[in-house]
Amino acid sequence: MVSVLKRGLAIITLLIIGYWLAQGLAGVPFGQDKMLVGRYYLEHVIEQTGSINAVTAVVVNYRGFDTLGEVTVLFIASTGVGALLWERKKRRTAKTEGSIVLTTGTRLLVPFVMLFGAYIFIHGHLTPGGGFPGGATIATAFLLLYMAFTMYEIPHKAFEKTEGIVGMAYVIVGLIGLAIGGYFLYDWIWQTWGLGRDNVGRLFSGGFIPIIYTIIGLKVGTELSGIIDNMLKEGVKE
Amino acid sequence: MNCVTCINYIIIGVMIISAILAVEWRDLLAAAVGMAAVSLFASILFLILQAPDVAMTEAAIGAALSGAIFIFAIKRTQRFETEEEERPGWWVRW
Amino acid sequence: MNGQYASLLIALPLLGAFFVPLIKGFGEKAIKTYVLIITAIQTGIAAWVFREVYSTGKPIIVIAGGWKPPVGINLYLGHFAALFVLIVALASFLMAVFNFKAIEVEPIDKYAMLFLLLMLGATGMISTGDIFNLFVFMEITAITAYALTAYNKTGEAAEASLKYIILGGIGSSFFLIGVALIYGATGTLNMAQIAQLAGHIDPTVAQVGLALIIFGLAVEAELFPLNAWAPDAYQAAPHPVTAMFSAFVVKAGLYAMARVLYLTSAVESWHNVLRLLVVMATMTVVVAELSALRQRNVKRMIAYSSISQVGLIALAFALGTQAGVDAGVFQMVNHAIIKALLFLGVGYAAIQLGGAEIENFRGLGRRMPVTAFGITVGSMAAVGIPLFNIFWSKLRIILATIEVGYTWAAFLVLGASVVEAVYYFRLIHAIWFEGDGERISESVPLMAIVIALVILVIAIGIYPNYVWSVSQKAGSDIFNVANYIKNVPLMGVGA
Amino acid sequence: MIHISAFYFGSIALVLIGLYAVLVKKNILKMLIGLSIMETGVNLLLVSIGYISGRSAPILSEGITPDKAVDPIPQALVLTAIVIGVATTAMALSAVIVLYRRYGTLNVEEIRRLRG
Repeated sequence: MVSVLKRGLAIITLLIIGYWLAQGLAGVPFGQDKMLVGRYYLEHVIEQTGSINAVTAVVVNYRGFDTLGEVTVLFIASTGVGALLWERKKRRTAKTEGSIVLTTGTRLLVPFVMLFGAYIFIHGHLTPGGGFPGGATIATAFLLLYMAFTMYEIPHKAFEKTEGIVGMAYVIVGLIGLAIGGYFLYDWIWQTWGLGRDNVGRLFSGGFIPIIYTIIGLKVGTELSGIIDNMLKEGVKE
Repeated sequence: MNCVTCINYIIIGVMIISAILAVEWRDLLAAAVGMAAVSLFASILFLILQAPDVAMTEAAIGAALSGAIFIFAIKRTQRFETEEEERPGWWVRW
Repeated sequence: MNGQYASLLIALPLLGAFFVPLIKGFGEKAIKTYVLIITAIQTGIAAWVFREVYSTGKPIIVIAGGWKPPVGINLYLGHFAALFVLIVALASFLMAVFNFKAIEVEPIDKYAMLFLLLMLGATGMISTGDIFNLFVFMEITAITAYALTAYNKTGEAAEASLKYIILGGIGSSFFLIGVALIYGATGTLNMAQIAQLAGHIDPTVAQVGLALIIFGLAVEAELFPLNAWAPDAYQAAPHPVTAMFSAFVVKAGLYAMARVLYLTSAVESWHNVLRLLVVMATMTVVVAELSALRQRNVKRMIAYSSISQVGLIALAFALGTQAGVDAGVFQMVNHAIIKALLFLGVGYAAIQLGGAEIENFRGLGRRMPVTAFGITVGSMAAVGIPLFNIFWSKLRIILATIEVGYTWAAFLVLGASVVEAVYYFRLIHAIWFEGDGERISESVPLMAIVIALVILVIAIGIYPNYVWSVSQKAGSDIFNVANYIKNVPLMGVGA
Repeated sequence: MIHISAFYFGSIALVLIGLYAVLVKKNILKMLIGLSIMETGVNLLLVSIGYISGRSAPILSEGITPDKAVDPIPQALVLTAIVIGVATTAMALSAVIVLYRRYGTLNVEEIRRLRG
């Protein structure tokens, strides 16, 4: 009885909050053109960054600082998961091997899934996608391996080092921009060197976007697989 | 009302229903799947709202991977909610 | 040197953190020393920025990617940011020294990364000039804080961390809805441009959006309905991390709140939002002081005291006057020093005595005289006794409240001081007049830090003018929005 | 009565359902599921704010000129927000695993009781 009352109270509170939010949202009409900075991006994106996917250009180039932060967040998550689930010795505890369909399918699919992931992040400036879904796809390949084979483990030492090196590579690309162009995260490949100017719409264009997305893809892939690895293994007593 | 808006309404409706189910199911495994379903429907809506990048990311990260780590966590803890009287607000108490 | 090099403030901790996996094999000492070196370099850069900003009187605008503000993201290192970036770096450096004694739980390499990234998050939150970038840095701070809270891996730590995660998740969702509303109404995310366009925003949208942003930031700033995580987290986190939470993580949240609030002061419904903040701040002070009275754990007690003082700062910011903001900044500086000192002392004593319950502290005056002296000075200063630094900032806050006509708020500050006096003197009594024990040898570098902080406390207490003038400059940096807009080189997109 | 679009309605509904789970449920994993649903709702809200009727995705190929594309900024923001959301979730779940190892339950009331 009391529980029903409390539930009711919670629902009423939530409805009040919802009404209040709706009141605010009513002042921001749906489907209308509210762009200000957005229009600038759309108008100048090809000439300024060489990417035809405006979202990618905004993510990597115009608002690259956010993306650096975002990569850091994922790095923190993987570090934090590693710190909390740390054991001196860890082992996988799965007992049943995957079915024959799963194991054979995994053997066949893993290379292609990884290839597809790499394709997604390398073509981030041309097609939808980019480093984050690409990296996630690569992590999915490792997830498949984990589910199919009870004994499989990623090479964590190498993965951890890759995480660090790739992260540093991102910052160093930014610092090269600082040295060459005078601004942190400056797109020196496109703006200073002008590489790929006559190539817009094809793979070799877009300034440093493919480089950064490759970095992000590798980083996201290794970090998410690290998280999966930490989640799946349990500590053993010596 | 043409058919395209129809589809919007249907997807939004199904999404809300699966959200409610995800919250109400006592089997946490089912709830995690429900949560992944919400993400999946949301990613279809992103596609309808002309955001293919977001749709891909949401499907790959929001639905697949976060669902997967939820399931791993459930595997390492317990699968069912214990039935007891519900008292709100553990996290506001000092 | 070119002002753009101030971006090293962000780049260095990042590089430092990403480098840790490569030196993982060299053992615990090496990693701790490495963290110490990185924080020392960071302090150097921050000191350079501070000198640059205060000698030229002009803010340093770091433009990321070479895109002029509304298009790209800029960092705004004005008087306030320069001061607090220095405090963040300095506090991290001191706590990096403390790490040698305080951190024994494995894995140290992960701790080192999280430690550096917590510093990065707070630095970014303080210096950013873009509202979504603020969200990203807030999340960096928050997620490192979650991880560090649970780092000891005890049940309490995990519970505190989960409490923090739940509240932080609600807060960040609210913050993001607020950002979405403001973006929908203005079409931009740059703070200076939002300030420029603030007068044209629909008042309802602005009110809802601002209130949501304030709610979201209130989790980091430990204001009333959303601060239940704070005492648990303070108690359960490793000691250096507790000191960092209190010294600058809260401050970053408060600053972000004040900045967003004052930038939108042209909004019609602004005073409603201010009133909301006044209510939240008052509740924070009252609830925290009353809870502090019945604590037996010293670390938790100081945590409540920290929350209540944060409430005072928020109250000062919510007055909406120049005097209030200045007083708030002054209190922030003093509070950072005091809480670094107190948590350092209490943490060190807790390590040596095997617990932070008040019973453990009996006879501390005979067993660890220097630490006990530091804790005593910190407590007396926190109460607001003349000759110590908090006295001046509390006085300024009282003057500011009276100026606005909130006489009850002045009494609130006084009442809070009385309650603080009660529990702090209980602690001092336990330290000096109860119990007995063997002398324990104290670590020399830590005691040097304690003495240095004590000298700082007393120096500001006797001669507050320099810090007060710095705080006034920092305060006008927040309050004077027209100046802020003028300083950011906005290119003419739209508007 | 306020008239808002179906997309706004859907996203607000998700936020509220998630908030309900966080407020009322006692199982900590359920709370985290609620949090995750809330984040999805917020992301949906951001994207729908950037949508402009009748325009296509901001990929400027094959005759899509700038005035035929929707706003790219909210989409970029949502990309960031999704990744941050999964990071928080992973962090929280590992804390849950630690908690379960210490107390053997996920019920927050019981954990409070065990702590005393």
